[in-house]
Amino acid sequence: STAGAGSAQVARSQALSCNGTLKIALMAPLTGDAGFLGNEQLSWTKYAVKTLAPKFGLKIKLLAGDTQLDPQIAASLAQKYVADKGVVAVIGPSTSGAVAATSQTLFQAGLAHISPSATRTSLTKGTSRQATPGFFRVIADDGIQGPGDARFMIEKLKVKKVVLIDAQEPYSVGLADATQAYLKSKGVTTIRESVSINQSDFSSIVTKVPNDTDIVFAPFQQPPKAQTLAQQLLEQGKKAKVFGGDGTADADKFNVPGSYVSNFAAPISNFAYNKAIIDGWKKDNPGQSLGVFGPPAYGAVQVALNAIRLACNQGKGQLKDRRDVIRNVKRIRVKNWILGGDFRFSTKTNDPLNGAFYIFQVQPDKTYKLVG
Amino acid sequence: MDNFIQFTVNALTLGSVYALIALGYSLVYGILKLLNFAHGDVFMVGAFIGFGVLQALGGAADPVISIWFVLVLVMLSAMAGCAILGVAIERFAYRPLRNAPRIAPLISALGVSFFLTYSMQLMFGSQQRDYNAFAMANGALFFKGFDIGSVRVPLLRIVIVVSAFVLMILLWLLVTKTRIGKAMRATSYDREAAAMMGIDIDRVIVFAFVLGSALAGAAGVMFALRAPASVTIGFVAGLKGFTAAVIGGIGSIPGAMAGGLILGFAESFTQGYISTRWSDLFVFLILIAFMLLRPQGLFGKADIKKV
Amino acid sequence: MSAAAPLLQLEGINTYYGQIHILQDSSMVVGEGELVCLLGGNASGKSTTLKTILGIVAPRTGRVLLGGEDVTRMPTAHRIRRGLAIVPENRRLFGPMTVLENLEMGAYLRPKADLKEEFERVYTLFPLLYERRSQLAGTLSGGEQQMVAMGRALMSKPKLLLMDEPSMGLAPVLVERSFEIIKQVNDAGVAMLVVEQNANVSLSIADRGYVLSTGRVVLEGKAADLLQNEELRKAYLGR
Amino acid sequence: MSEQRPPESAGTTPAVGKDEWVARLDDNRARRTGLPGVVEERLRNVPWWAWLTLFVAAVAALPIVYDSGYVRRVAFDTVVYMLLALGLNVVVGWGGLLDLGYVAFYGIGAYSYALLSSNQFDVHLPTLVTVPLVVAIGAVVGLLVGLPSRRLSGDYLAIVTLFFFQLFIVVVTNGDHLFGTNVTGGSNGIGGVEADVDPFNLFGRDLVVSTGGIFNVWYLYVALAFFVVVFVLLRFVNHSRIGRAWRSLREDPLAAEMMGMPVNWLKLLAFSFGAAVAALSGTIFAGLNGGVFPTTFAFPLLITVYTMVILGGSGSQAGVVVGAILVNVLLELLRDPGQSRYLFYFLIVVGLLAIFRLSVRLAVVLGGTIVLGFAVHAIASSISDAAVSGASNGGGWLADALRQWVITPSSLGAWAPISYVALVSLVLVLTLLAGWVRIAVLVPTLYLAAFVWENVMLAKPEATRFIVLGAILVAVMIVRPSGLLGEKRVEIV
Amino acid sequence: MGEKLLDLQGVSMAFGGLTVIDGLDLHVDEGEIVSVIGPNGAGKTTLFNLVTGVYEPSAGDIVFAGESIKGLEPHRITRKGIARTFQTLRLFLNMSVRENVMAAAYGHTRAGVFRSMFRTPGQRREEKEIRELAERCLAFFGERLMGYRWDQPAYSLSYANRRRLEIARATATKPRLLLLDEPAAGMNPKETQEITELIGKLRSEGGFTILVIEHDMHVVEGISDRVVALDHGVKIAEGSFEDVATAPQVVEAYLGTGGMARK
Ligand SMILES: Nc1ncnc2c1ncn2[C@@H]1O[C@H](COP(=O)(O)OP(=O)(O)OP(=O)(O)O)[C@@H](O)[C@H]1O
Ligand SMILES: Nc1ncnc2c1ncn2[C@@H]1O[C@H](COP(=O)(O)OP(=O)(O)OP(=O)(O)O)[C@@H](O)[C@H]1O
Ligand SMILES: CC(C)C[C@H](N)C(=O)O
Ligand SMILES: [Mg+2]
Ligand SMILES: [Mg+2]
Repeated sequence: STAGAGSAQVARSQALSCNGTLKIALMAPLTGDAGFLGNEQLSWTKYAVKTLAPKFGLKIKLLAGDTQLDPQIAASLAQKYVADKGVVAVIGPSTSGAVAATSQTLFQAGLAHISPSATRTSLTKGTSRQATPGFFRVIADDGIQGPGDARFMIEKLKVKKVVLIDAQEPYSVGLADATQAYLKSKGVTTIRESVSINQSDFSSIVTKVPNDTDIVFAPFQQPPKAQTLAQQLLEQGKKAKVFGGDGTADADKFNVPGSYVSNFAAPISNFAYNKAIIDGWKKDNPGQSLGVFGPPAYGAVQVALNAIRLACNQGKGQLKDRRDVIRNVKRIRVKNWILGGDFRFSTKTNDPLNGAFYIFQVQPDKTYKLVG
Repeated sequence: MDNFIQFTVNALTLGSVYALIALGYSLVYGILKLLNFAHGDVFMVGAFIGFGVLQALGGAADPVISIWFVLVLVMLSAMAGCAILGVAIERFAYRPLRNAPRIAPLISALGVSFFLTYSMQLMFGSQQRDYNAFAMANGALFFKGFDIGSVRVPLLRIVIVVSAFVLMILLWLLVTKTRIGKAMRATSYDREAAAMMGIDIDRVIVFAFVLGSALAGAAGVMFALRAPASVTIGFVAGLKGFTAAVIGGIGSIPGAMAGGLILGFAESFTQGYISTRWSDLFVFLILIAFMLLRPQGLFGKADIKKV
Repeated sequence: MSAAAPLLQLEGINTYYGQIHILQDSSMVVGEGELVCLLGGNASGKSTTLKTILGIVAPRTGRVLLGGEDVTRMPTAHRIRRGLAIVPENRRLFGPMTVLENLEMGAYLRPKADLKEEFERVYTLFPLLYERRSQLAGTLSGGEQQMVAMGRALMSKPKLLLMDEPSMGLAPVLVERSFEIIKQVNDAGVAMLVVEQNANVSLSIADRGYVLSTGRVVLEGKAADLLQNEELRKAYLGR
Repeated sequence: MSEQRPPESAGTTPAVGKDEWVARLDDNRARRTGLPGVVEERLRNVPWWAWLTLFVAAVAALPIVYDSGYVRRVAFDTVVYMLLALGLNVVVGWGGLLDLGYVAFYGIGAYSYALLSSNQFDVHLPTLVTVPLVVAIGAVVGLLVGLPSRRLSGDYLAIVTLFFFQLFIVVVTNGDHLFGTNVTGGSNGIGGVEADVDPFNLFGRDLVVSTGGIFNVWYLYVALAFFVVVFVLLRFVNHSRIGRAWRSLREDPLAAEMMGMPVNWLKLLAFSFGAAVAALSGTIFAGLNGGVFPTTFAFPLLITVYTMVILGGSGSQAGVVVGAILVNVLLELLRDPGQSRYLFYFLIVVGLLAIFRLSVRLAVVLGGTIVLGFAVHAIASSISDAAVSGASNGGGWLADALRQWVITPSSLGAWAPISYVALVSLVLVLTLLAGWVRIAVLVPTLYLAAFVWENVMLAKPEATRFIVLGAILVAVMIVRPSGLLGEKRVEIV
Repeated sequence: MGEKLLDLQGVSMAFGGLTVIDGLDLHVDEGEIVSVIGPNGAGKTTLFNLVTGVYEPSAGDIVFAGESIKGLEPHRITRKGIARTFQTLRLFLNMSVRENVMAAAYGHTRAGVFRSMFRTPGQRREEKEIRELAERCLAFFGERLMGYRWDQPAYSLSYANRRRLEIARATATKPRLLLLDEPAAGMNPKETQEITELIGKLRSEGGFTILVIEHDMHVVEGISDRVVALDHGVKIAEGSFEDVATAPQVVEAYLGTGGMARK
């Protein structure tokens, strides 16, 4: 196929001085049903830019783009950042749908896009990869989380019957599918339920949960929803425990004792070296809980700034082309990674090496305890 | 059988909240023929006011005074706050449009809805808030109650259903038995003619907004006692309320109650007995069929066809 | 206010609809207990005058005074409270309410009063309304609706009654009756401003009259004098 | 009978139909005089096609003037909105039918295109076949949806169409489990970066979405061509017996029926026209994005399109186009704190000018506000440095200049909601005041507005965008209830 | 006068328990002007509603030009050649005066969706004809609905002018039978005289057969070939104006004994 006339020129960005202000852009849902998630990421991105840019000797201006959870709007936004010659990297897009819709554009324009939360496996792996080589993510994908959760249920919890509930949006559907497939393959009885993303009363599903069910798997995006589900199970005297995905991993908001949660990281407060970061963030965001989706965004910024610095160094104080950032991303290693351990990318795909998932159980005192 | 009872209990809880919202729609629609799209957002603000008051009084787990008293305060302040909000909306966004084409206030209402949702997001962020009713009185709201067969009907659900019905009955008495109620009816049929009878239509309209918004505030609290609240809950609530109001026959008070309950039952039972995934499909198919058979709604009167 | 102030006074009213200048500097007075009729060809601005008095249309300049009080900027309901009642041009009944309820609405401002007498009066004037008291007003025939509109206006015991073509659409028997009613009501002390096309009859019962033409008051005076006015006869009365 | 002169009366006394108003129109008409009057008169005489040509030329020139994929993309999105608004205008503006399912037809168009030209079922029809086919599908589905609704009117129609919309959403988001087959891709939609959905292919050329990351301008031109065709055809229909019948039906269905118009059929036709236009818009949307996702076809989009139609003036084609442009461009401008800052202060100044003209009062207000600002700033900085040491949002020369005037505390805490609520209340109260009191209140309000804008609202541009949009909707409706270019209308009682 | 154009055979109509038209036989011959009179609520407007298909009679048959039109949809009846005006005016208020009339040409014009969309020459010709027809219909009322009023919205008309516009609109459907419901309501004696003449001219120049409801005896006397008096849905008198107006039932139920109705 040929290109349409009129736009044949390839976007070779002009060189930028690394002493001037460079821009990076966050693409996340900032309004609407998933607005909370984007705003968490925004607050951590802001904080990361503010504290880390000086350390890398960079002046960075952060742009925030609201995808409204609509891939089409994300595509428009991508054009905006492509057109802005000062933008040198993108944090996000947060959601897999948005990544799929924008990766081509961003990559062609030479923009690295590093997502803190897009977990659809097929973005980076498989025969029909949905994202370009310009896409990176700093957390493990659903292909690890789903089977991992399932394995835990089978091996540790010895489950016989599991109810899985998705919320009719890509993230929960993907995760529930992966988990259910694994459970089924191991002979566990599974029951699949599916509720609209707007539903907040689960009473009727709970009524339907058979009494001998061990686990209700709830890969929701919002912790309070998992909380409501767990409470309604108790209310109707069901003994099944809720098992939430990474989206629900917030000890302040989902903490019905006995429930399980899986996450791509241990709570960041588990790592002593995070103390200063956490204190600083809390100072900027008084009264807010740390959140689940924010800290990876901090990590994504860290990777991005690292890569920009490297590219600048190679260009002798100049960023010759935005592509240079893409080239450098995979080389980045971060010690004392905010999510624990050291961070580096896998050599084969644009995923983190040894991306792992952790499973916690809520304790009677409402804290999370690592159980797997 | 147990499941059936349980589904019924679920339906009643859902339905009474829908009905309260529907009433606000119906009241305003009855008088102004306006689909008040901002109504759902008033509901949302109600949930937030309740949250604020609850926190100010020490929170769900250790309130400064008896939790029952706190609950009453939460409810009353949400109702009062929403009433004020409703009056302000009417005064500034709708009243200047009294004589405009019908579609204009509709857009104004959308504007108000945007304004409220995002003002709340601006001020309070977009996280979900949980009243944590679970912790109130050591879980009594969830675990105490009475039993039907082996099904426990918890206190919280009883409180919600009963107070919703009490509010609705009060409203119904107000509208059918009082002079202002009659003025409301007349105003709804012909505003100009009502003014010619000496009815102060501004007051009548404000009154409708006060009632409707207060009920929305109450509904907001009831909702948030059982589910997390965020700035975006207004939309779905509004949609449900509107639907319930139309099913019942928009403008009719018993209609709004019936519509809310029908919707609650439809949701609960299709989820229970048919499929959770396709529940909405069936609910909407049922509703469409219903509308085609009885376009004026359950309690609505067919238009007078007189030429 | 001075006791001598007339019930209703229009001072130099100018009303526009968009670009078109409708009422042009018109002034009128209705005194206590007077029966005044307002005449004029089609589109001469009669209904517009009544609407201006009620506050449904706002004049660009000029004042409306009720009992000496300036009400130009007041909403309709507040004017009604000062003792006005109206039989509007297109009847404006509350269609989905019954005849009885419509009549009750007419007495809205007298919540505590005993309405028996009023009901009786209306029902003797229009016995048909009694038969139809529980029919929805919207389903009545045109003439029946006109009766309800008149009955409704009488329910409020007004000081000043405005009527826009009260006999329109009524059968000849009732036209006669309606003029009798007007006379009766006026004799009971209610001042009236009546718009009527049936100029002969209305002038014969009125005290005074105004004649409008393209929005201007072109003639005014004692009814008896107007009846004799040749020009008026030619212009409006035809034969 | 003659055409211009009234028929001579047959000799009897009353001349048939003398009407003084008609005869003496000029005496009774208040005219705008002077230059504005002349300009108004002249502008009114420019024919519609001249406006259209001018407009299309201007849009077509955009990519030549701006070499930015972003501008092109926004222009493209706007043209799609214009198309959607034109279609909705048929149903709402002309037919008077409150169709809350409109966006579903857009979705049906997009999904049909995606199913007929993608890897989903490995069907790859050529664009020149797909597009007309999808338009036909849209028209037919429109008819079918209209069919059960034809007996309904007003708000009952609205709710049934709303239910239909919800059904569409349910089916599409769960369409990966339709009778055991994956039809619509469920919540993941169809397609993604590997362009599962074929791009448009015209005259043997694939219109690739972007080259080098830059939006392919041909999409803009194709959309524009669609727009012109739709605009002209709809205009013709509106000025025909069918258009008149639609408008009659909007005014009084019963009277229309009695005047020989088949009301039910006309309703269906209006539905079908709207649906066809929406479906057409859907095709180009799907082709461009190389994919379709259920979240696109949601309620907010419906609201956006309605807003465009009514803001611009429902019933007026030019109006709805202007509405589409205003809303979309405004929303884009507001994305960026830097840009929206200019817009904000610009609007305030223009607003003040509109209210006060060039007058002493204007000088008092502006002067008062400026002085007040410096005074507050001086006092605040002398009390505590933290009161003025916050970072400003967005940047730019204006931001730097304002820093000397607006206080920007380093942290606001609870003052953010308090000041915001105070501002909203003050603005509302202002609308009730008049005379010097108003001016006295206006000055602190303006300063508070600047304070809130700089400190609270620009800090959260996403929320601010929609707040501003909401406020503008209310304000415009109050100032011009019939929309910007709409005709004044009365409600029928 | 010619054949029976309209023929009602034993038509009845009831609302709930209330019989409004009771076994009514009534006919209108081609070229005739027939007036219907009767007290308020006699069922006159209901008669019109039955003929135009707003209601379907509960018994009896309605024959127009030799064909039963009972149960047809209103717009089909209109196309067969019956048009009406409304006692409670029903104009297209937000459309211009001219458009109100042009819209009524729908039934006898042909240009379909595609011809309209592509504005074929035939369609353009038809449009021109419609416009001329409309202007002719409006010119019938002299200056009252002409000139600048053509482009004024209908809501800006005064009551009586709205009545006139209703008639103009009805004539634009090119009917054979015209039903006028109280055409002179709201007009003063002089204007009433004018409308009386105009109704005469509608027949002589427009060639319409006319059935009219009217309470003004001047009009009834001036135009009618035949008068039918109804009461409680039953025909109580029929014949020439003089006969009907002096029939005792009519005088008692309708005219009253006072002088003014009889001049
Ligand atoms: N809403 C309006 N917009 C524009 N013009 C109007 C409006 N209402 C009335 N007019 C015009 O004002 C003039 C006076 O109308 P008005 O209704 O007062 O007449 P009227 O004397 O009551 O006539 P009629 O006897 O026909 O009822 C007419 O020319 C009419 O066309
Ligand atoms: N839809 C309806 N429902 C109930 N009753 C009706 C309905 N339509 C008409 N009626 C009744 O039928 C009777 C005849 O009404 P209709 O309108 O035909 O009277 P009319 O002869 O035209 O009287 P007028 O001269 O007052 O216009 C009236 O008593 C009226 O109340
Ligand atoms: C933010 C997350 C819920 C996004 C999700 N992991 C996705 O891939 O879309
Ligand atoms: Mg009048
Ligand atoms: Mg009648």
